[in-house]
Amino acid sequence: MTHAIDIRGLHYRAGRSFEIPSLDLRVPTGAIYGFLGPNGSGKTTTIRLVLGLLRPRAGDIRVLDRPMPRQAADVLARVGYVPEQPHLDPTLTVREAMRFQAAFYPTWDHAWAEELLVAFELDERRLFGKLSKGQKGKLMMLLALAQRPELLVLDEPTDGLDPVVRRDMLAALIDYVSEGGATVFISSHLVHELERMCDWIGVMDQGRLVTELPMERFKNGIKRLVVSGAPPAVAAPFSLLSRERNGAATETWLVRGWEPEMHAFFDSVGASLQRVIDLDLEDGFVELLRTFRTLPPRPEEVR
Amino acid sequence: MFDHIDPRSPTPLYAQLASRLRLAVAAGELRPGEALPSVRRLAAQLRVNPATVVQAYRDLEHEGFLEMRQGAGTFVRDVPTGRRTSERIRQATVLVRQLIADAGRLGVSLDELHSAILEEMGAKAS
Amino acid sequence: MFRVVLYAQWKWSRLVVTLGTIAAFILPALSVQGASRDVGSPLKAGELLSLVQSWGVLYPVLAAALGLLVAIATWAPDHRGRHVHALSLPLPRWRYVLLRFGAGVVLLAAPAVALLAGAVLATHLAAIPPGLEGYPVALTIRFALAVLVAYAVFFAISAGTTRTAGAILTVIGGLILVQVLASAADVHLDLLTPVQSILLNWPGPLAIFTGRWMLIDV
Amino acid sequence: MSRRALNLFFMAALVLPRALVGQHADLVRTRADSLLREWQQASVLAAVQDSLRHAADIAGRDTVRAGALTILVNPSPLPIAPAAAKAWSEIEQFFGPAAQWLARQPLVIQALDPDTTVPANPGDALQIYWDLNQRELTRVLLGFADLSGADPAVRDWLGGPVLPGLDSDQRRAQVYVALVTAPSQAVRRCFADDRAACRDALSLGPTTSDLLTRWYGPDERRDLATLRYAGFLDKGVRAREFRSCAAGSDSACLDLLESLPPGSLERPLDYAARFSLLETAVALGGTRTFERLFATAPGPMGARLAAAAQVSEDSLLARWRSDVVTARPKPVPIPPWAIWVALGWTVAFMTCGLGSSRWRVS
Repeated sequence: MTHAIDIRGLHYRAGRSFEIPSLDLRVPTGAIYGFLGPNGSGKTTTIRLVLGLLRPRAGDIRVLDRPMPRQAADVLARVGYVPEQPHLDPTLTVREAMRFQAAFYPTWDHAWAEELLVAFELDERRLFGKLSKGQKGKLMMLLALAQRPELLVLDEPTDGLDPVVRRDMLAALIDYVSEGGATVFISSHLVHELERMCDWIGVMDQGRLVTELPMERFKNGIKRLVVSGAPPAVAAPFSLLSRERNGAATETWLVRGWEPEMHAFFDSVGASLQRVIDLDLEDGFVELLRTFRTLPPRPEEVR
Repeated sequence: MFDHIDPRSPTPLYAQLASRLRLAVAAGELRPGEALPSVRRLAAQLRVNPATVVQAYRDLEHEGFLEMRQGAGTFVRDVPTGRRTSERIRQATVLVRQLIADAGRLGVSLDELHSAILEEMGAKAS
Repeated sequence: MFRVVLYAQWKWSRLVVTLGTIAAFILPALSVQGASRDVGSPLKAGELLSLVQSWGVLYPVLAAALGLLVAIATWAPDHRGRHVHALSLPLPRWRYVLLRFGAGVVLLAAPAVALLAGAVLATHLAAIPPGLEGYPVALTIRFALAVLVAYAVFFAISAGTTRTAGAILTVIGGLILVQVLASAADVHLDLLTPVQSILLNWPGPLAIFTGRWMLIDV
Repeated sequence: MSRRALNLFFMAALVLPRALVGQHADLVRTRADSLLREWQQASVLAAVQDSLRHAADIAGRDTVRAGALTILVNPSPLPIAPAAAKAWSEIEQFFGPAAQWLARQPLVIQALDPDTTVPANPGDALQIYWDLNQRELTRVLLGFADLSGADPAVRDWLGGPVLPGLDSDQRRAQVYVALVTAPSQAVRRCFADDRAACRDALSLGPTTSDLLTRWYGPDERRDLATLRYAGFLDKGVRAREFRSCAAGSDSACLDLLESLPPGSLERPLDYAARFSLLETAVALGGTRTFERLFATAPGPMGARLAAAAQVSEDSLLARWRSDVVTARPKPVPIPPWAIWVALGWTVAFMTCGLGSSRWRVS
């Protein structure tokens, strides 16, 4: 199974408000796939479609090599899900919530669940409703991990949590992934966290997938060039996202698909490349979105 | 040892990790034969992708600093002292090259740079 | 799996079920008070029948209340979490609904059994004049069916999203509105009685509730 | 002004002065005399008016005969002929030859258009809308086939009209309930198969002085006196006796009840019970029962009915009691198939719960 999640030509619409016209998204097995996108870009909807909570109008979704939502029941047994809003029943205590969840997942690992309970310092007798936001997050992660899933779908699991809680949760996640080779599909706004962990990045905006690249190619692919003496129109080997003049002498170009050997191009057009500025994931993401919204969408050269 | 791993820097994490390890071995922080943390534990500790740690360990194994014994873990190899000094010199040249590039950007001439270095070293020596 | 669903449901509705069970046990005894053997002059048949009948009206009320409250307790957490948790569980939706329903029915068995015990005890203790007889089992069967039907009705309504519940209420509201308008414009149009007769007479759903609930009868 | 209204006026005029009995007795007497003269004159006028209306009713109607049943009805879409025939067959089957008496009592029907007319002054004619179907019309006709005139004694014993027996099973079930619940020791003993008690309860024997004590036990008598007839008894000279009866003295209660005007004390069983006995007599005696009954000499009804049914009074009562006991109404009114209907609805509503939000995470 090459891809844990394989979405082809997905079309979904909820009333008039929001629509995913057509989405192609593929998460390689064993990868830690970061799913970036501004609020309201359809991340949570996509995740719910992947989990079979929502039914698409058209398109083909295969999760763990099974069609969804037709075989949702079997697939969900092997998927750990941490939703954006904790959805457990507030009147159950932590222990009861664990016992409840354990009954539904054949691969539940009781020993490890207890380990995580201690690691996360959760009081098993407290009601779920009375837990703090961080504790709830940790419990949701515990429940998702303890079932030893093949695929973890995490919808902004650590957003709004304090660094200590985040550290514990992500450490447990990485620990599990590195042990079993599970696939992680994680959406988050904490870009630098994704930067550390993810080896794949998918960016979504306004219901469309902007790009989907390995982390290295995504980060190295986007550069800011300080150029002087360049002619107005230029046909470059890379895709020029934007050109801004700063001061008389130099311009700043934002480019994508940059390769080091492209220095020669500037000599050929009689311009001089002064500096190549690297962007971190956050800048790259922001710039990408900014330009993506201005440029008309055109088929991306993917992978 | 791995405290200032910076995911935002352009150099990939595995490279940063590898250079930290190389430095540690060179500087003698990691003595020969010492065991390194397992991939799983280091990845969890640093919250980085396990593949990053594996790649760093493999690069260093390739360069002869470490050896990965199947099932037993990863250990520091006995690196001849000459190798360690040449590594240190290499690190120094990298630092200097970075220094010169920055100075150029700031418009500081080489002589000024040279005299500043001597002065700093002089203060250190006395 | 059923055990945990049952436990969770018990935790939500244990107050309602315990109160219901106690009420179901003492109701028969209440309905024959004053007719017990040791009281001086035992009640005459006529008085006993009217006493039993007046208390009898509480059985359908208890049944409906139990059905309603347990059904609400069943779906409340799901509604609060907007069904995401339920849908993310690895079992088909119909099995989940079946588990929920089954758990509710098991919980509602308690009041029914309590009623049987109470009724048998009451008919045993009461001095029943000749010609009258106690019907504890028949009454319990009827009560159990009433609780089941009530539970099922409210289960269906509260299982639906607020939209479906809204739809049902608008239909009912519409009917009443049309009826009021019709009678205001004195158009001879009677909607409510046919609807009522469909619902309340056999084989309508609510027919089990109508009629006399007699622990002791001719 | 119809005769009834006239009577009321006269009664009021008489009763009112009695309240002033303490003052000017002679004034009251002259007043009463003048009223008497006025009343005689008015009643002559009323009689004349009635005969006039009666004549008007007859004119313009056609007569329909079925056996002894003669019906005068104005032309209308009412299915009068078939209904009358059906009614007559039932009447004859129940009353036998005695039904011929009905010929003397023609029934005048004023058929009305249900959409337009509102029944105006009732007069003597039976006013019915002509949208009745044949079955309903037959029941109406049967409702008026009253043979009380043939033997007033039977009517008095029954305490209601002598009509052909309809829905006898339903009536017997009603009688069973009465037998079990009536607050009277005679009825309870009759239920426990004591023939003599049944005779008393159905007031078949002569009204002897101790009948009251046989009908009702001591506490039942007290309830009757202090609750049922309190309105009549707790007044004037008997108030003291009423209080002692309420306090529990049985003899006081007995005197009170005996002081009630004859026939006003309610009998332990009702019209339905006595009529079911009549039906049993017909069942035993066959179609000529009523003929023989009307022919028997006046006396206690028990003997007359037994003679009419040509059986001993004892076996008549035994048969009547067993008929009533077997007609015991079903206890809890849910038929067995109702259980499956209820379960069916339960499953139906449960499956409704399915479609809730399978695909719409609200």
